[in-house]
Amino acid sequence: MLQDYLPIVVLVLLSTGLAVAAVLLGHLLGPKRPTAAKLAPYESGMNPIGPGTRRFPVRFYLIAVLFILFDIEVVFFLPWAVTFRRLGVFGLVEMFVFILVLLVGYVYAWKKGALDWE
Amino acid sequence: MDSVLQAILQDLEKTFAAKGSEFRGQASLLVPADQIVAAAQALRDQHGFGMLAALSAVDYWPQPQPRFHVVYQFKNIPQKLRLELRVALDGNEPELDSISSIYPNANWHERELWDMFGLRIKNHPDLRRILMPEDWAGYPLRKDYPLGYEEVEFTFNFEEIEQRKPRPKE
Amino acid sequence: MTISQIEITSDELRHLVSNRALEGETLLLNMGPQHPSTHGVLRLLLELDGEKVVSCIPDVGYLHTGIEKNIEAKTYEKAETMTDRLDYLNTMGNNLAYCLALEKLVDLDVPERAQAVRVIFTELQRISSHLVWLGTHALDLAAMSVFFYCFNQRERILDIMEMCSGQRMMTTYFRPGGLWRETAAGFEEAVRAFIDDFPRRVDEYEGLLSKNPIFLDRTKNVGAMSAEQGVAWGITGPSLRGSGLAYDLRKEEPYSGYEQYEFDIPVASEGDVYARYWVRMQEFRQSLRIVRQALDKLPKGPFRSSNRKFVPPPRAELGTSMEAVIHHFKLWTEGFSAPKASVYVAVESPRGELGVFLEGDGGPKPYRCYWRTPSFVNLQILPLLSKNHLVADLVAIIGSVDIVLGDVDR
Amino acid sequence: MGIESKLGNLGIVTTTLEGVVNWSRTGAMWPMLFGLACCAIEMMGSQAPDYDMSRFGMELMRASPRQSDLMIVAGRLSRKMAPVLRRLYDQMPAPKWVVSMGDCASCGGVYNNYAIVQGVDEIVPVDVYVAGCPPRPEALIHGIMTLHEKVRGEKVRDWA
Repeated sequence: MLQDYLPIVVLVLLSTGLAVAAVLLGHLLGPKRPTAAKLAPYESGMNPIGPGTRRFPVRFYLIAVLFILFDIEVVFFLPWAVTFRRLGVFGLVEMFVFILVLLVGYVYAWKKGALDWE
Repeated sequence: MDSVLQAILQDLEKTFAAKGSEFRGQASLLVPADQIVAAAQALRDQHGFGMLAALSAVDYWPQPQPRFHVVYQFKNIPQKLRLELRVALDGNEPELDSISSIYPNANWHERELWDMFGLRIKNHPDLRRILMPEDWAGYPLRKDYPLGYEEVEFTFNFEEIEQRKPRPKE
Repeated sequence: MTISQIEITSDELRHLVSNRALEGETLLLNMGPQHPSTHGVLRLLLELDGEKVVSCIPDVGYLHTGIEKNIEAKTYEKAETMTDRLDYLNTMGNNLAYCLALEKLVDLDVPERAQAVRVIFTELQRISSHLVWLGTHALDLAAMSVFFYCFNQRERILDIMEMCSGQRMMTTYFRPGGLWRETAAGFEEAVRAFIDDFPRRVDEYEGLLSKNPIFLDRTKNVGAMSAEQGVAWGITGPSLRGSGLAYDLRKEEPYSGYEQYEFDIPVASEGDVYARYWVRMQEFRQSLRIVRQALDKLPKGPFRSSNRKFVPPPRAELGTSMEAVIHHFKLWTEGFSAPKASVYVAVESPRGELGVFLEGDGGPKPYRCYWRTPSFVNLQILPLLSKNHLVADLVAIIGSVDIVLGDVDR
Repeated sequence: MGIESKLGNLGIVTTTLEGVVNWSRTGAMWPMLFGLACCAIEMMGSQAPDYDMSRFGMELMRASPRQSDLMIVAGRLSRKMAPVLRRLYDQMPAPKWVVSMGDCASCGGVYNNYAIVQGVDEIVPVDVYVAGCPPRPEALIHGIMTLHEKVRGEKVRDWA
């Protein structure tokens, strides 16, 4: 039974390994010449006003959370779409219930005015 | 010059002690410097010149008396009329009243006059240099300001110019 | 940590920035000289409350080239090469404005054929300038393919210009008194081929954008401007015609034979970004109409005035007549001189009223040549239009006001 | 390119480290979106379908200097813009090159006056000068091809 999961393990190891290797090699071998001008924050060519990290209004955070919420929803569609034929009608109904629940959340957020900027 | 413009010219000449002139069908009016705001107000309200088309200056340098002429071009859109108003200014650091309260787009034009000719504009909302860098010395479009060109390199003076040419600091 | 400890660079004075910014509540950001959607080196100091633009302070001058100072150092004929680089999308229009002003100053006649060819080229230049505007405006609103289609068509116009004047953009093809040289062989066929094929392209662009819901959301009632506001701020051109005032210099003060052609001025009433877009799309078709009429009744005859005082004689005459040699020598060394007077001539450039104030002092060099450029004036209203809009709308408004920085900074 | 040219086809390709690195650098050299004036319109023209600069690996005009390797100074550089150009050049990561497009960037061109920097090489070290006012798109692409040859010729010592 364990054999079935071997390809997944190899895939995970290979991908993370490759990513880490690329970053590590770049970090170790790449030339580093930090000059004051290069490290200054880039503000379309002008002297930046104030430090790079400044206080941002909370609306950005709200939009980010809403995005994550509905993005994860889409992620759950993928396994359903792959095994669509085998699940048959049961899968269809199940997925519509899932969508309905999230739709309620979406309409709530919309009516509360979380989506428009004001 | 059609009759309507003629009438406006006469009226302005009387009220503002101005001197009208005409060249190739274009009317021009020389207005004393302190009357310019009143003249602009009159032009816009009574004579319907709704748009300030252009605002520039001319520098008659060696001649100190009216050293600068500030030239206003007004446009009356409904009656299709154009009128040029000139103001004579003396001396090297002349003063001028701002008409940006009457014509909002005079704001940048007057900033350009200050930047390029050094004409100080009184009660202008935000008189700064507009085209040149903030810390630039001198007023470029004045006739006594050199064109500031770089000497042309030939074979005989190539070396010494190359030395003087600034290099990028690496 | 309030913002007052951070020194605002010397050119941003505190009286322009609201005190909310000084306490650090709103964000001060440079939409600076190097930015993909400022259509050149325009710098906007934005004061942002989150995504909403509280105030926007334009800072121009990053492309100031001192063209007017250079013109004063050249003779009348040579100074015309300076005019090409002013509004580099409307080079023929600049040449036309300068030549008209010069011809009015020295009272020089222009033959019929030269006036018709000037109209054809100025309208073709208007189409090519609108194509660049449409391409970059749509690119800013994320319609990348329109950019490629527009530039593809623009190359056809540049080929026609290169055919006659030898240069794609900096043509200097119009000279005081007419044209530099007779139009090239195959000129009429090339222009006719272009105007037969181009209407289909304009419908293609309209199909891509006019009913595109994303484009409509981004442009409908964004940056609205009323006609009175426009006139008070001196706005001219498609930006003013988008607010309902039919002010077009080709109809108001016809020059170079424009009164012979009948065309109408597209006017929209809402005054927002979509209205300005719609006006310019109709101007494509009106310019095609003008070019078609001008091409159909293109008169034969000389391409340049025969007034030897201002126009150098053709080389063929140099061998035979002594006067021609004298005129040739005088004109090409010292140049002709203009009377001691001033003239203001305005033409309709794709961006608005392009005025030339030319003052002569009796000598061969222009004493003062001031360029009333439309982008410099149209840009002043940007802070007004962009108040309380999102940063993304500000990008759309800059695109719709259609500024060219060579025009702004001169 | 390596020993297989002497020993015939070994089925593998050997090359030097320089060869690989230079090839990869010329393969995808992303220019920075830095159009100043009229040459910028010609640069956009050479990016457009008719001349298509992306055939040479210049697919994207990156807006920020952090992700670009090549700065094409397209247009006339005014005195007010010079410090901005220098700051942008400094903020570009290490393997960076500069193409000065057009006469105004290369030597001040027709503007020999107070407002224009007489040649960008007063501010940034320039690798290739492209002549023309504005240079035709083919001229710009030819300039970039010469830059690619120059980059292919770079040695390991230069990178140290």
